[in-house]
Amino acid sequence: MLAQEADHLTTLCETLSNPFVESWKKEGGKVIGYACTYMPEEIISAAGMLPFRLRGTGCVGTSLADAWLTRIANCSFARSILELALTGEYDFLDGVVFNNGCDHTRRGYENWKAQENTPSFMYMLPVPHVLTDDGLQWYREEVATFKNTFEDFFGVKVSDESLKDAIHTYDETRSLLKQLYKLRTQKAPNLTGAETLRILVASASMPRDEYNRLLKVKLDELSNRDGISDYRARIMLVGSTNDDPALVELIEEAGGLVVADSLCFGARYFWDMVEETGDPMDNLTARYYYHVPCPRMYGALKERLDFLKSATKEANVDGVIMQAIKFCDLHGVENAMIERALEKEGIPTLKLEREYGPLADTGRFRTRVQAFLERLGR
Amino acid sequence: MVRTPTLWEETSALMGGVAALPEDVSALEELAKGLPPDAASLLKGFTNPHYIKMSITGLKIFNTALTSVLERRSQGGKVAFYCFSFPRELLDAMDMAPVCTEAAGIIPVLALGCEEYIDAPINAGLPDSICGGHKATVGMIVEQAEITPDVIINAGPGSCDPNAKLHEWMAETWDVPLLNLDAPYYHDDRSFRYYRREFRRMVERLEEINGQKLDYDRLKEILEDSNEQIRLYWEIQDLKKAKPYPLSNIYCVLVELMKYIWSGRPEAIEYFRIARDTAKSLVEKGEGAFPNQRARTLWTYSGIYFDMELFRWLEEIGVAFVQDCFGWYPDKVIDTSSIDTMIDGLADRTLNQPMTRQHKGAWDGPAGWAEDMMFLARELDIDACIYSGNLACKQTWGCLRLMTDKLKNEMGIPTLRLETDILDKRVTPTPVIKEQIEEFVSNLA
Amino acid sequence: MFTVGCDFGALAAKIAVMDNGRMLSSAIRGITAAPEQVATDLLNAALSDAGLRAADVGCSISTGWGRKRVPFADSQVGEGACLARGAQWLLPSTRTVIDIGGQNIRALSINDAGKIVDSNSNDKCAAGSGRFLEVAAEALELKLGDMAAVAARSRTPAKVSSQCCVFAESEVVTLLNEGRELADIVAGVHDSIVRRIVAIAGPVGIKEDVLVCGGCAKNERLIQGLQAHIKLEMKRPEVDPQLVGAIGAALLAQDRLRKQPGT
Amino acid sequence: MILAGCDVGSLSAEALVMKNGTIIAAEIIKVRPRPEQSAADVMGLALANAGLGYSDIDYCVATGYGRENIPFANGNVSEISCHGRGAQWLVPSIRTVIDVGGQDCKVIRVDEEGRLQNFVMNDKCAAGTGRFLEFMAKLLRVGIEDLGPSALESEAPVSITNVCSVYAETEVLYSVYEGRATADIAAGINRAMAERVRALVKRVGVEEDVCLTGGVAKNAGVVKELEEMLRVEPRGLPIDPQLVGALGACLFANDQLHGSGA
Repeated sequence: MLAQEADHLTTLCETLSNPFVESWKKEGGKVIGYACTYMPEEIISAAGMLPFRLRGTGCVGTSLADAWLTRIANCSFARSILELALTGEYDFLDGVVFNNGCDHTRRGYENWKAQENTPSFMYMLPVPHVLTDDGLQWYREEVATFKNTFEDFFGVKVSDESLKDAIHTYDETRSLLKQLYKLRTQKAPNLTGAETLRILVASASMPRDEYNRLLKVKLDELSNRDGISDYRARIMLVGSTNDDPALVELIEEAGGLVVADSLCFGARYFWDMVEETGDPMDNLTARYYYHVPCPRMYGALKERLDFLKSATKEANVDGVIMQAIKFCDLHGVENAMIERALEKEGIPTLKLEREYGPLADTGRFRTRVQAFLERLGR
Repeated sequence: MVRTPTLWEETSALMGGVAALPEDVSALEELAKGLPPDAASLLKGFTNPHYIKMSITGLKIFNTALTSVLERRSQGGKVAFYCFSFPRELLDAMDMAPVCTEAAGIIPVLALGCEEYIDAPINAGLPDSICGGHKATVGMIVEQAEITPDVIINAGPGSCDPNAKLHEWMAETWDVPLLNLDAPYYHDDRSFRYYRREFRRMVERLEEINGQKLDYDRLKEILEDSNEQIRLYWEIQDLKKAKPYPLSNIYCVLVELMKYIWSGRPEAIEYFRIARDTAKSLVEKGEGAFPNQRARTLWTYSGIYFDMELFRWLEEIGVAFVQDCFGWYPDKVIDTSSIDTMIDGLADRTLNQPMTRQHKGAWDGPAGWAEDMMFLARELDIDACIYSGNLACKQTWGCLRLMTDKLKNEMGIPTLRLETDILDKRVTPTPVIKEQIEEFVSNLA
Repeated sequence: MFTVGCDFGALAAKIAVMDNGRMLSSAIRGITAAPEQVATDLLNAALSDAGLRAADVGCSISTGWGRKRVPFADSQVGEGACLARGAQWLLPSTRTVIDIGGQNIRALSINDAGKIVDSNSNDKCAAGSGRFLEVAAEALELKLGDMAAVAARSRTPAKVSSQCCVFAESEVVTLLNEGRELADIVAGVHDSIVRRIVAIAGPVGIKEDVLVCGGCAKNERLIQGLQAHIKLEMKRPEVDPQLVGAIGAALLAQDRLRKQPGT
Repeated sequence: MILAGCDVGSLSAEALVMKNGTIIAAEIIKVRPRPEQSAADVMGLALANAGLGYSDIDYCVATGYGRENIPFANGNVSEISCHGRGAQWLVPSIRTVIDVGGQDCKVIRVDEEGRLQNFVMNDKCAAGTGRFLEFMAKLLRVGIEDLGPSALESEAPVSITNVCSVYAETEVLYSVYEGRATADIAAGINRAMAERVRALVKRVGVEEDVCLTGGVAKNAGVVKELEEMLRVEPRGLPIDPQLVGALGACLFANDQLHGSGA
């Protein structure tokens, strides 16, 4: 029974909304969408609401969104989210919080906000683009302003105690996900990269207590499962955001087991813990500000490369696949720098440009992945 | 060992003829005849007879600015690369050799074409969606290491991802310090206070790198010159309101260039003075800078630079290039009474640089793209907008619909949407652009 | 007062002969020779249909891609203005024109007075134009004219991302490999074109009435697809939808004659 | 021992049969709508040529776009690896292979044993692919193979500025109508094509020796332009350059039969 329930963790990613969200709503709960790993979800959770990470799942084309974010210059992931908003798929949200993560998401938010029918609470929580003490202070103030506005709007109060509880719950998730990540880096990993992604996407789509409970069951089940050893090569996947298991499945069907990543629906999401003693807002903001940085944090390449290199070692990676969604310059340029750094250390890399989800041209993607695996001699 | 900066020198050598040019259109045309197509079409952009004096002053700066950096370096000045939205006066005051990253590539592109260099960054593994403003520069670096920086400054990361990322890439390539000044999302007192602290930290780092303290007397001297330039700029902004339009279209293009590569220097001040005088005398006579004017246009992004002749052609079809976003410098005169007022003044000015100002925050926020463009459209009595559609610009493409709707619905001003690379003529060639502008303008009537 | 409008496109040339708000004759021809020759032949055909001689024509206006190559034109006018004029004459309530040609898609928003207030087109990439359909038809060994009918049989259209006209072929082949039904693939090709058109038309602000013209307006599947996406009725002119620009040009020629005193 | 390689691309399909390390039959056909049809047709021809039947094949590897859908193949290898392997086997000094196929352009770097070292492949659109040339050849009413020789006579190539194949088509069309000499148009096409290929080559860099494979390698005009642009002299291949992928597949068939390699 429990094991069956735990299967939800691997299927929630297939639809935008899900039974958990629906019953949450039915019980009068509010759902708040958010777009980026620089958004401290704990605040939403501590207010008794459900944070739901925005995805492009189920989008079959972006014709409506393309009239706002253009297909000649803007990212297909951002366009897919906007399309779902424009077609009413996100009507279940009571509010949306964006960060100025990149040019595309920023503008995606603004175009959404300009529509007639939007969730009643639309908020932009800007994050500095550099990692400095002053920047942390700025971010701390921004998060506090968000918290106040949010509390006022919804008539709720997020106490220090409830915030500490939420942090504790989220930290539990993070340590559980680290255990999961460990299973995947073994010599014969207990789960595929696609499964890992599925489980991660679920974390951002359902109530957290429930998720932690199921994740423990899942971890139990996975660690008793036979390890996978019939793969051709161990791959690390880096680059643009991805919530679509099909991308990872493409690589794994060709024989490349994805054993590590530094994606924002991946290791970067859960890697760093929040300090639980002391002022919860200070702890929370420090963690979200300094967590494994996204390429949008300028001047933090070293931190990112350090994370990447240690991850390749830990997971004993044969090759790194770097992908970027078309027009994603943050990852596009970052990938060029990663390529240079890794190839210098003798780690083979493959650089791919892709479109998100339904817009992908899988045949061409597959050919390149296969050739890369052949290059790895596997 | 220092390698020969061939591209810059080539440009300078090719255009060397401008140094001795008399203030005479036919002499300019004669010089153009002997040049290869790219350089010739560049010169032809400067042939408005009323503005020949201003044009030649501008061309001379165009021609010597980059090579003069090499001179400064040979005298021991540290080379500082900076993204265009930065007051270069500070670097002058520190006796550094300032190189505007965008101009470093743009200038040779305009004179030489340089397609090979434009393509080189892609060969270096960068995505081809990066900005044409950087492609040639990066190309030169990859292909021949034209000049290497000792430090790189980016004063507005967050206002443009490809821009900030490219500066990061360059810093990583040469392993030199990258000074990012975090431009906050808002445009309020708190933001300016935050940014002033950022700016001060940068000055300290520059002093370390440069091995000497900033000479405040020298800064004062330079800023006073620069203030003079700002006063002239505002006078001209006022003259722009006149009908018929009293400035040559090339004025706006050169404003940008002056700001990027020569701001605050005597030749630049001279440039603005001549422009002011010429415009003033035309306004007094009730004349326009060119005949048969039929549309006053606001370019909501920038102009299109790979073919400067386009600006002269616009004059020929009666279209005034009144303003563009990249030439909009809402600068204030800096109070030079103390060190603090100067540094704070520079910091404030930096946060108001084009692109940083309009795109660091919300498109419709204070000093955002919409506010600035609506203000300019109203202030300068604009008939139509042209969006030059640089394909690398995710920011503006991402809210273009919002912007055009606002201009259309609130002010009745139509916008022409072009799709170009403003520096790569192969993306959308001039004839195609001309055709679209012609049709757009004819539909305005 | 006879006038001629000639819309010289990249792939086809169209002509209309008008007499005081009445269309006397028209002709459409593929471009297979020097533009001057094609245009002259077209004029002769249309004039002889109308029983006129060249000398009877008061004014001729050319438009379209090759408008400067039409030897008999008294002047040239941009495509947008002609489409707007033609559309407004054919259907006065038109506020949005969507023109889907062989390689270009153009959308116009026009006001009550017939003035263009906004326009948008595909410049750099022909994805989503008629050419896309042609390439797909070729790859599937189908006749272009049969495509809409084949698509009509589909129940679950395939996904075609249409990044490039030329890649349409490989996408279609990949789908065949995956064992997808022919009808579903053809329907997918149509859907992808529809999405592209909607994306180009969207920015001008689509308002009713919407008039669809150009060669692809004859394709029923595309019209239905546009209706489903835009959720507005797509109207078509009573004449051949390829003629709207030429008619507009002839009307503009008429306007011009009226403005000249003594004619 | 009989080994077979089958390369089903987007424009053409090739089959090659080897007996004890020697090529005994090879065939090229235009593709049919379904890859399994193309594979069956072309392999049928090659086998008939060699006087063999399907049952005689000890091992067959498929490659190319349709590689996953060939019922008679025992395994599949990407065309990227196959072209590298095949070319290096033919001319052992080859380190860089430029393969311009129907809708892909790939630049492949191999080591001294034909193993894949690095590669790039076009991803944006069909500019710089065989399909581009095919589109253009059709307009000029000449075969792709004739675009080369006719261009060599040109002294004033027309310039083709559009990157999009469909728009380039219009440019070419109008050059035809304007009465420009076929040689000049063909030369313009070849130059445009070579420029697009060069852009890709630069991304992985060239290590000599270099060769060209795929249908476009047969176009002397493009080859000559590339030669000048890249300042290298490509090595000629002893077999039809379109067959290199199928040959590589055959060589991988040998590896796979003996339990090694990709």
